[in-house]
Amino acid sequence: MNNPTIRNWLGFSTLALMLASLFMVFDYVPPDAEMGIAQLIFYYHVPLAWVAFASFGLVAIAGIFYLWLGDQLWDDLGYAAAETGMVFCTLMIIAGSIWAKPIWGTWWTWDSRLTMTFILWLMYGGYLMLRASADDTPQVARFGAVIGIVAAMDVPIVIVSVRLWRTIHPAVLVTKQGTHGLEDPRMVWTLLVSLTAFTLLWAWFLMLRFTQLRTRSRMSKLAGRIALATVAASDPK
Amino acid sequence: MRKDLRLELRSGESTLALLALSMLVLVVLVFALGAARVRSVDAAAGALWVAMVFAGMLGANRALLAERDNGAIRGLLLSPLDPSTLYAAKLCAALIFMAVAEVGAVILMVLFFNLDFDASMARLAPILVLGAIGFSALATLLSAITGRTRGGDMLLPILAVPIFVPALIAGVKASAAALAGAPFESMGDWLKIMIAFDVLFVTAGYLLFEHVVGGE
Amino acid sequence: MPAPVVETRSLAKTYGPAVVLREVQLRLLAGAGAFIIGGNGAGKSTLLRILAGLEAPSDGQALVFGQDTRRLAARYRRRIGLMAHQSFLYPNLTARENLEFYAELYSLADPRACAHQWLGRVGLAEVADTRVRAFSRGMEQRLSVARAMLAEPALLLLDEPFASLDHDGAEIVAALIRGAVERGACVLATTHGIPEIDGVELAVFEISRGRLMQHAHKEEVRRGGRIRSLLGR
Amino acid sequence: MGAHFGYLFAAYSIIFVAIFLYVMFIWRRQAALDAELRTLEARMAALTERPAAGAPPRPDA
Repeated sequence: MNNPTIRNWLGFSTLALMLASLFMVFDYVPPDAEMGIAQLIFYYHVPLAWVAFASFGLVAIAGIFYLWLGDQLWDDLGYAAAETGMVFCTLMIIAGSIWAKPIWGTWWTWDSRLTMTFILWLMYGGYLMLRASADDTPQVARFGAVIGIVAAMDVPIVIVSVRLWRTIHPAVLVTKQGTHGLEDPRMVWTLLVSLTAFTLLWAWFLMLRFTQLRTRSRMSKLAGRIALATVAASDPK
Repeated sequence: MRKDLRLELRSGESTLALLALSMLVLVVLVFALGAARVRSVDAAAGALWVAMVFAGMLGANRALLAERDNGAIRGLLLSPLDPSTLYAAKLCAALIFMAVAEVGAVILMVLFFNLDFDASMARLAPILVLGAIGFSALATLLSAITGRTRGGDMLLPILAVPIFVPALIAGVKASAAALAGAPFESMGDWLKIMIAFDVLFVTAGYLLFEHVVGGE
Repeated sequence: MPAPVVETRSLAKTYGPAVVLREVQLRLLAGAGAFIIGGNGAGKSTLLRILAGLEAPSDGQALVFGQDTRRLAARYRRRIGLMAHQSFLYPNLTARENLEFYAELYSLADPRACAHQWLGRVGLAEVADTRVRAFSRGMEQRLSVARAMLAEPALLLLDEPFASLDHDGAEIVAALIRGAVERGACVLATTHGIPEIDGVELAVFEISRGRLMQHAHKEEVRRGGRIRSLLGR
Repeated sequence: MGAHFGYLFAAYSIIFVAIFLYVMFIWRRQAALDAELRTLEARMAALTERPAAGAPPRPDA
């Protein structure tokens, strides 16, 4: 997993696919007939949403495993997932907002999907603030795991409640994000390529951050041992 | 093991402060909303829940403070008391705090928003109870976390409020319906959401509490 | 041979690059009284906290009643009494209420009687109904000792039990420690000076540079006598 | 190209700028980690350079 060769390959293929997706969006895919050119944001918005939600799911899974097995590895994974998830979630909200402005005439509406995303964003923002405000002790790792689990548990209830709260889905969302929205096969291809590109980008970020956090955890353990040995070496015999 | 609850309550010096706070929140909202909207049940229900969330937050922080002063939480952890029992006791204490604050807030709401004491109050009660259970369950779990981190007092609302949103939405909607005189059946979905939230978070708190109070 | 009440194996505790404890090998049997001396920040309190299960060792193992202290079940926890720097008392409850509360936590048979008895023993009967908030440091200390000893623990961990006590208070606490050792409890306490308690054979350890060793002046201590060190402090 | 090209361009540039910034952030973290690693190595080296004091007794895991 921490093999640099794999990491570099992943980095290169991510770059290649990102460029390919960029090309496809701007030169290959036909813009949507009704929404015009702004609809092209869709091809990055959806992959961003997917990786953001996948990250948050991973935070919860890592949290469960951390509480169960107590291995620092799971905490490092959860932290890395929360951080990358937050990056992608923020971008998704920004991209969605920029898309909404020309199409709906507003940056933000309290539509159910937007509301849910925003609540998720707040939850994991809280998670990251907690981690940032505390040292990396096993105790804080447990706090993170608990919040990750609790937040994920909350997601279904959030979805149900905001749906009931705001049932007005703008029609564009339903038709264009539904499966039947992409009439042209080129649209499907573009979406698939950008989905793959973002999944790889996510995996790459995750791997880099995870590796860094692993290294840091190992180093702090090592620092303790070196300190012990240093004190011991200077013992009067 | 509920005896510790009684003692904990006696240590809670100022339920009065909670009442004062909910009153202030209501006053602020009355001014913020303007006289025109002060008769609307929607505004009243919203104000009531804002007051409740604030009071609940303050209550959770205060309950925590009692334990933090002399590190009494460690004394509890060292005792043969089971962490889940500790959670249950602290949940009950938080619940009682919130219930007192709620009764006060409802009375003030009726006065400030020119409502009437009638049957709608009876329908409001179970909604508020459900909301208080959910919020206490969540705040008790989270305050055990934030109480042991630097700047934790600030972190508690940041963590708790987003998670509480579904119950908040459901609670406000159901309360507004209750105040408008709607029958219970019409708010079935909202009540179900609140019940689901309560069940989920009481269980989660019960199971996860031992992980947040454990040693460093 | 009876199982030791306290046993540590190559125990080490580090906070980042700071070494607090290392290679701590401690074995205490039931009925043993031991004192640990050492300067401020020597790691005395950390050792007690690890033994009580409040902190996890960075390396090595700490066993109490043969159990790993990182996962102490309730029935072992109830046999440990810890008096730490923090008193664990509720400042808004009275002395009596505090003791009754803890007696209830330990499900003692008669919390009221028990609290009353201990208030008498530590000389706080007259202020039993005063809130702990109004207590002086010395009074709080006495109550804290009573709290730790309430459930007659088989392992008594006392962090600076004589701190901020006057002569009478020190005598009371010394007598309580003697009583605990005599009834077969294992007592491990920390102090600044070399303690002497009438009629109790004390082992004295010193923590120096993170290591726990038998104190050099143990023989001198054995000669016994009054609680000299307490007065000399 | 439609009238909304500005929005499209803004969205894509923000995404790519943010990705670039995050890469920079990871980069900086890596530099900090490397520096920390070097100090650790230096301390390790200082430890092994003093064989006169005897092999440091390793506390067993």
